[in-house]
Amino acid sequence: MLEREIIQNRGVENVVEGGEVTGFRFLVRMPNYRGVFARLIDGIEVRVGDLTWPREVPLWTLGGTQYTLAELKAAHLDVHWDLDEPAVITIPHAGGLAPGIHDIDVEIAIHAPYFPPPFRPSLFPSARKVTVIA
Amino acid sequence: MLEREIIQNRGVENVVEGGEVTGFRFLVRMPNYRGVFARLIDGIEVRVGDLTWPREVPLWTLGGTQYTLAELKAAHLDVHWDLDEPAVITIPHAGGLAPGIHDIDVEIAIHAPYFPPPFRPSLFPSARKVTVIA
Amino acid sequence: MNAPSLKYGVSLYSYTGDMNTVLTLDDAMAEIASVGAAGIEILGESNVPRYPEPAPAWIDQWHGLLDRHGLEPTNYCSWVDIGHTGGPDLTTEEGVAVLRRDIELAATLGFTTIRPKFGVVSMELDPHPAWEPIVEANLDLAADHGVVICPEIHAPTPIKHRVVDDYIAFIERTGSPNFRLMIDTGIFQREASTAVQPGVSEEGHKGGWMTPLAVPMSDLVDVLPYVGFIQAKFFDIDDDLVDPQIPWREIVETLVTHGYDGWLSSEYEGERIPYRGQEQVRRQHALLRSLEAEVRADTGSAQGGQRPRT
Amino acid sequence: MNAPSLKYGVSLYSYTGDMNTVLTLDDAMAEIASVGAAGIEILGESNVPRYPEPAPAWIDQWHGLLDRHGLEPTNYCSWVDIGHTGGPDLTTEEGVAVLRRDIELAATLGFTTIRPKFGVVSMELDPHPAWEPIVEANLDLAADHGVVICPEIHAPTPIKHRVVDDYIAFIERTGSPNFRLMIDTGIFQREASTAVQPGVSEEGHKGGWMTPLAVPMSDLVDVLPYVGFIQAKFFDIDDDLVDPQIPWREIVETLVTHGYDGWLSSEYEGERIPYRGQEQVRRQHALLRSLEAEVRADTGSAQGGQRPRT
Ligand SMILES: [Mn+2]
Ligand SMILES: [Mn+2]
Repeated sequence: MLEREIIQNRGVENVVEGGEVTGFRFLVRMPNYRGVFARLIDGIEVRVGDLTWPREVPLWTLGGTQYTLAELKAAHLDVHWDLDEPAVITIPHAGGLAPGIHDIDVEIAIHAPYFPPPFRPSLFPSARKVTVIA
Repeated sequence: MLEREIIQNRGVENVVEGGEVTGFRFLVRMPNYRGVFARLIDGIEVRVGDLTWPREVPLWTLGGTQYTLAELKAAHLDVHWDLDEPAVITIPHAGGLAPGIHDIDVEIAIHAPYFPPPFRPSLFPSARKVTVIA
Repeated sequence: MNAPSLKYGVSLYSYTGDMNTVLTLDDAMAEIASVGAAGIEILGESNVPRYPEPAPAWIDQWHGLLDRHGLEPTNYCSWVDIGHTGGPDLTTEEGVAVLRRDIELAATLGFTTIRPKFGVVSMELDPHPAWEPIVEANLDLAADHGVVICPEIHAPTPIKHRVVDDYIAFIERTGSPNFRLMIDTGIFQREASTAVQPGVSEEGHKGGWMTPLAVPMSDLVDVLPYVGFIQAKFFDIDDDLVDPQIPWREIVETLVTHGYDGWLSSEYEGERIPYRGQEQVRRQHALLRSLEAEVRADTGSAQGGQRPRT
Repeated sequence: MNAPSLKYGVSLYSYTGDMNTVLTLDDAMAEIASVGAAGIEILGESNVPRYPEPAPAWIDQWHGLLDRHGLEPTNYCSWVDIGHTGGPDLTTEEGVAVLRRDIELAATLGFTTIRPKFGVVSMELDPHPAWEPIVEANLDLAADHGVVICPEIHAPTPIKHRVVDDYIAFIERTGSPNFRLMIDTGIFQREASTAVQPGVSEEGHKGGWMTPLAVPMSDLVDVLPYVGFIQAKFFDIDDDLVDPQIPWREIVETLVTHGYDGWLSSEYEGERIPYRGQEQVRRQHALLRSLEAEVRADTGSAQGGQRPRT
């Protein structure tokens, strides 16, 4: 089962590539009542303490493949974010996050074309304390 | 999955036997952190509105078999109440409960011989509004 | 002999937030069966794992669970996200393909109606004009699969509106029995709901759930012959089994009196507090059954033309 | 080459309330693996479906899940409910049979220690005197199965107490390596916990969690050669990664310095709020790893005798 919170407790960790910590990642479940094709995902804004990453920066992993936001939109009808599959959000950030407790704030943006244009995209904010283990 | 509440939403209903409504039943999950053999179950007190049934009255269904409290205690090591199996509590009550919303209050008593004798049995109270459908 | 009865179902939309967190599909079906409902409605993109291409094992599991819980698939909700303003849009051909794929998947899973939700081009929810060619291109396929395509009449669009007029004109022009209206009972809302919907702005709430549309029952009577499915939308049924928003007595009376024989499928849309959807659906079913019994007693319609529940 | 490390595990007791409601066994193992722990501890009567005779398919599933999540079974908690005052009690022979069955089940599931909790006969938690013949009758069986029987030293019983003296005398008399002590780190508690335990009366709370026992580390050092398992009991680690109740720095320092090579198995016992156990175990592991690194850096014990984590 997934956690009720959008930001999941499990899966918060630093990313190590070639012996270097190049960033961190965490899991978010779909915040909306419906799954969507990648074309409707408008990004995720992430804040940890004083640091902020705008919607265009975080990388998305869905179905085991990692995408930039631009790649996600281009994936059109080929990639689908399901309700039972959390997206892995990866933030490029040299050194990653220090071991310990951090406040993560996110805002996920998703288009719902059945809402009148002024109401798009839908914004789903979520915040949680998470723990990085050394 | 079971509901977090001890008294489950699902399974509240009147009991019909031979065309007569002879009582009602509902489900409770094990309120303690450990499962126990039937010999340690000390009964469940049930209150619905103004009506009360003392520990000796409710019938227990575990593993598909219905027991009185005395039968349960006599079952000794032959019947076990698991954490993943709610007990069906049946209250003999001619006419059952009227369709609609009712307040159910219970207190489940379970012996923990590893507590000093003055602290036995452990008492687990729980209350919930439940709905009977016609 | 069964007494005549409305056909009751439950949409998994009611359990939004609970699905995948505290409810498996198996649990959800057990819950639906436990309120005495016979039908299950789903959202394809939400409830089908690996949509749009579920594993064959999952399809087998779906049918096995239906059998085990004694449930019948009712409506399958789909989306045709044309009119997208945040990136490349769908072409009409792509829209046709999307709806085709959903009709085929819905039929594979045993559903008898499908609700495509189209992108809109106005504040009054006028659907993208491509809705008509997209539906028309799929009418024969729908007929082959025994599936009825039902666009949803949803607040703030009332029944007396060009959107509905256009759908009815389409039914009359094509003569197809595979296109009908879906009524969302939110259009009958009489009081504001304070329930907050994730992802919807304050303005969105003001224009939607906080502004009761209060469509009169006579409008429902007028279009009832064209209605293929009803979503029993509601927000909150209180501790006295009273629904302050939706006039269930009038709705049930209208449906019984006029011999509606389609599904009435619970769609809880109140606060998304864990387990609340399950409690509220149970309350709604207690309320609807008692109202139906009263109405049938009052109107002597127990011998009406309704099919018995199977 | 792996750095030396304490062997970390997690008890499913930490997820009490979450198990079967928001966590399947599969989920729980994923959670444990995700904190970098290598071991899983269970409660037989709580976590084995259809205890004491799980279905063969479940046993297969158990081993499959261990493999998938890369986890090793550590300790199996059992109970010998002798001294029951609310109905017919167990005979010593029945007590022997209960423990025998649990040792066999623990071994089938791959566990290497078992903690039998005996009924008590005093406010100081003196175990029922039949503990000794019941254990003794099972020592050979335990040896055959490679299982070590570990009674738990749990508050309000300190280490300097006749209960522990009796256990140590038993070890020395029998010379068996299959009987050792289990330390529950609640005995080192320095501040009261306000966490409420379901089923425990107000008086029970006053006599238990609200009265820190504060056993000194030197007492642990004295019995460490007899210790077969440690349950890392805790209640609340705050937002600054500080545990106000349990002196983890001293505990880790003592274990590292004296070369403890058994398991340290998380046992969260704070408020049973959904998901909190999972968050708290993650905090505890972040805290323990950083303390261990600090202690090893301070004491230069990185070349100590600890086995690398496997
Ligand atoms: Mn609807
Ligand atoms: Mn313990």
